[in-house]
This record gives sequence, C-alpha cells and structure tokens, in this order.
Amino acid sequence: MTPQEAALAVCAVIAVYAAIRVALEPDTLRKLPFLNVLSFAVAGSIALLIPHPLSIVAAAAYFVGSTLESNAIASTYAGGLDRRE
Amino acid sequence: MWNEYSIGLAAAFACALIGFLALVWERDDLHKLLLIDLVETASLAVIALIGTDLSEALILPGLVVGIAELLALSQIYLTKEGYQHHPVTRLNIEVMMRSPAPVIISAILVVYGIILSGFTGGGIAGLGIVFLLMSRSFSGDFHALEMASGISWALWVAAFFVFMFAPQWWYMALMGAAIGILLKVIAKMSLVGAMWGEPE
Amino acid sequence: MQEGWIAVNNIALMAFGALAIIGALLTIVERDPFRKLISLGILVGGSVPFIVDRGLLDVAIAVALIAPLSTIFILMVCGRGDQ
Amino acid sequence: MNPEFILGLVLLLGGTIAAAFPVPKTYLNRLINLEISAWGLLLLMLSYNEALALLTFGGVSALSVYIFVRVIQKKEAPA
Repeated sequence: MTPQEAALAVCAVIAVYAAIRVALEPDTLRKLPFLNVLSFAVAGSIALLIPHPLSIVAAAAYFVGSTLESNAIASTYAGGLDRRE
Repeated sequence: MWNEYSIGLAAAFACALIGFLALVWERDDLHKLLLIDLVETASLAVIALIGTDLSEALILPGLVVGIAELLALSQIYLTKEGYQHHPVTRLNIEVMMRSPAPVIISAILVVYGIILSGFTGGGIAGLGIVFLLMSRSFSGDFHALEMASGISWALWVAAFFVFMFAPQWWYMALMGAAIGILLKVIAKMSLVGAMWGEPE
Repeated sequence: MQEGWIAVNNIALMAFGALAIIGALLTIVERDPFRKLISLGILVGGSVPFIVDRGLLDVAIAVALIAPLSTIFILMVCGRGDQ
Repeated sequence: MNPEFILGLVLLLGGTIAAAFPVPKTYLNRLINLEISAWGLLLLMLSYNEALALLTFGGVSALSVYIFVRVIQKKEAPA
C-alpha cells in the first residue's frame, strides 16, 4: 500500500464516520460542522482518486461549493439579513 | 433474459408508472406541475438506458423542450391564479450579498459555458448569469439583451443558408449556429433571472 | 502497484456509494426542510467522486459548482428560520 | 453492471417514490425529493459515459428548480 492509497483510505473512512455522525445528530445546527468535515474528506479523496493535475481544480471547486452551501444553510437558519433591517 | 438493459427498463417504467399514478390522484395544480417534472425525469431515464450516442442526441432536445414547457406552464399558472403581481422576497444570505463569491462562481460558469458553446454552454452560462443577477439587486434596461437575441437569429439564418448553398464551409456554419444558440439561451435565461424582482 | 491502486479505489468507491445511500435515506426520512437539505449535501458528496473516478474532470468541476446553486435556490423558499 | 448503474437505479426509484408520496405534503418537500431522483438519473447517465447530456441535465435541472422556487414564492406570498 503506497502512501497515497493510505491517505485515500483514511479520507474515505473519515467521510463515512462524518456521515454517520450527521445522521445521528438530533440538533440541526450541530449537523453543520460534521457536514463540513464530510466535505473536507470528500474534497481530499477527489484530489487523491485520480493522479491528474485537473483533479486538484475539481477538489477546489467541490470545496468552494460545499462550503458556500453550508454557509448559506446556516445563514438562512439563523434568520438571514432581514432581521436587522 | 434479465440483462442490464431489461432491469433498467423495468425500473424506469416502474418510476414512470408511480409518477403517473400520483399525477392521477393529485388535485392541486402546482403539485401537478411538480409531478410533471418527475415524469420527465423517468422518461429521460428510459432514453438514457439506450446508452449510445443516439441517446445523447435524443436527451438534449428533450431537455430543451422540458425547460421551455416548464417556463410556459409556470407563467400560465401564475396568470390563471392571479398570482402574477405578488411580491417575492429577495435572497437574504450574508455570504451572497457581502462577498465576492457569487461573482467568482458565475464568472467560472460563464467562461466554461462560452467554451462549451451550443445549448449546453448556453444553459450553464445562463445559470451563472441568473445567479449573479439574483445575488446582486440588479435593475437596468435590456436593450443589449434584445440586440443579442436579434444577432443570434441573424447568425442562425446565415448558418442555415451556408449549409444550403455552400456545404463545403460546413464547419463555419456549425460554429455560427452554435454561437447563435449560445447567445439566444443566455439572453433568455438572463431575462428569466431579471424577472425576479420585477413586480410591486 | 497498479493492482493495489485499483483495489483501494474500489474500496473507497464502495464507501462513497454507502455515503450516497445514507444521504438519500436521510433525505427521504427527515421532515424539516433544513435537515433535508443537509442530507442532500451528503448525497452530493457521495455522488461527485463517481464522476471523478470516470475521468470526467471538467464535468465534475461544473457539477460541483452547480449542485450548491440549486440548494441555494431552494433555500430562498425555506422560510425565515424558527421565529 | 457497474456500481454507478445500480446506485443510479436505486436513487431513481427511491426518489420517485419519495417525490410521488411526500410525507408532510408540502411543495418544498416534493421539490427536495425531486432532487434525489435527478441525481439518480445523473448517475445513470454517468454509467453510460454520456458527458454532454449529463452536463446539460445539471444546468437545466438547476434552472427548473429556480423556476419552481419563483412560482412557489409567488403563490405563498401574503397577498
């Protein structure tokens, strides 16, 4: 097992663990940090899955997208901007 | 007997059957509109199961017709029920309004869409423009869009004539038609995006 | 080395398939819209590595940027939280 | 029978059943459940390597979500 394979295996295990933690979490706002952990793990394994320079860009795109998504969910759940206007 | 194609076909037809059953029992019109989208997904799955270039060539027109039908039906629904002039709330998310993230994402989508060209590129670039117009409160005139629409018609007709009368230049005609449809779809989609804050 | 690479890739893909199934089941079971959207995020995270594994990296870039956009579109109709 | 094909079929069936009979029957729940079956179709197209159709479907499904959201917001707005 090369170091890259070991890193991929660790990323996959972390992703599944984070998904299980998200599933078992009763509080909605506490789900979001685990969703972030999941997206870190998935972005890392996207970069490790194929040895190609463009896969780094794909990992970056997924990372930006998922971070934006969880930020937007948290912001809307907290009430959005219209509360202070 | 039970190879991959048969299993997939059985599952896709089961999906279509479930969708139509729900459509039969449904009374509310907006729920019916949502279920039509579900049935469209199932029928596109039937086409996708063919699995050759033919299916790709059949899915693209299906998607074009689907989005056009959806736009028309939603407008008809809004007009019929009298909801046309109800106010809509804007997007109020801190990340969207106060950061350069929407600009960067829509710039990537628009550039990638222009590279792709054709209906696919038009859809993706239009999505980027819709997202940008939605996150920034934009209100301006649309003369530029109308001009782009006219130019795309002219390009299309010119490409058609080149196909008819000078077939040896087919590559130029193909590129002209692709750029024409790209402009057309982008113009239409950004009009849809600008319609958001229009009433009141 | 080639054999081992493929084997580890397969194990990782099985993990991502499990991720997608978990996400879909959670999305169906949950009732609150926000919890459903979070579960949809798990489903997306399980599906994108399959696109990358096929080698369609440009498609993966586009899909990874488009999927959050549709979530944000849905969020607009989600109401104003718990007030 | 590759894994994408099986996963796509499972997601398509599950998403269709969930979208046809959503448990609290609201527009929002049905819209979110439609996304599941859309991802199933996406994986199904992926298993046959139909890259262009996949890309177009992604863009068009996001646009149709936008149109639905607009209609639902106008319907549920305080008149």
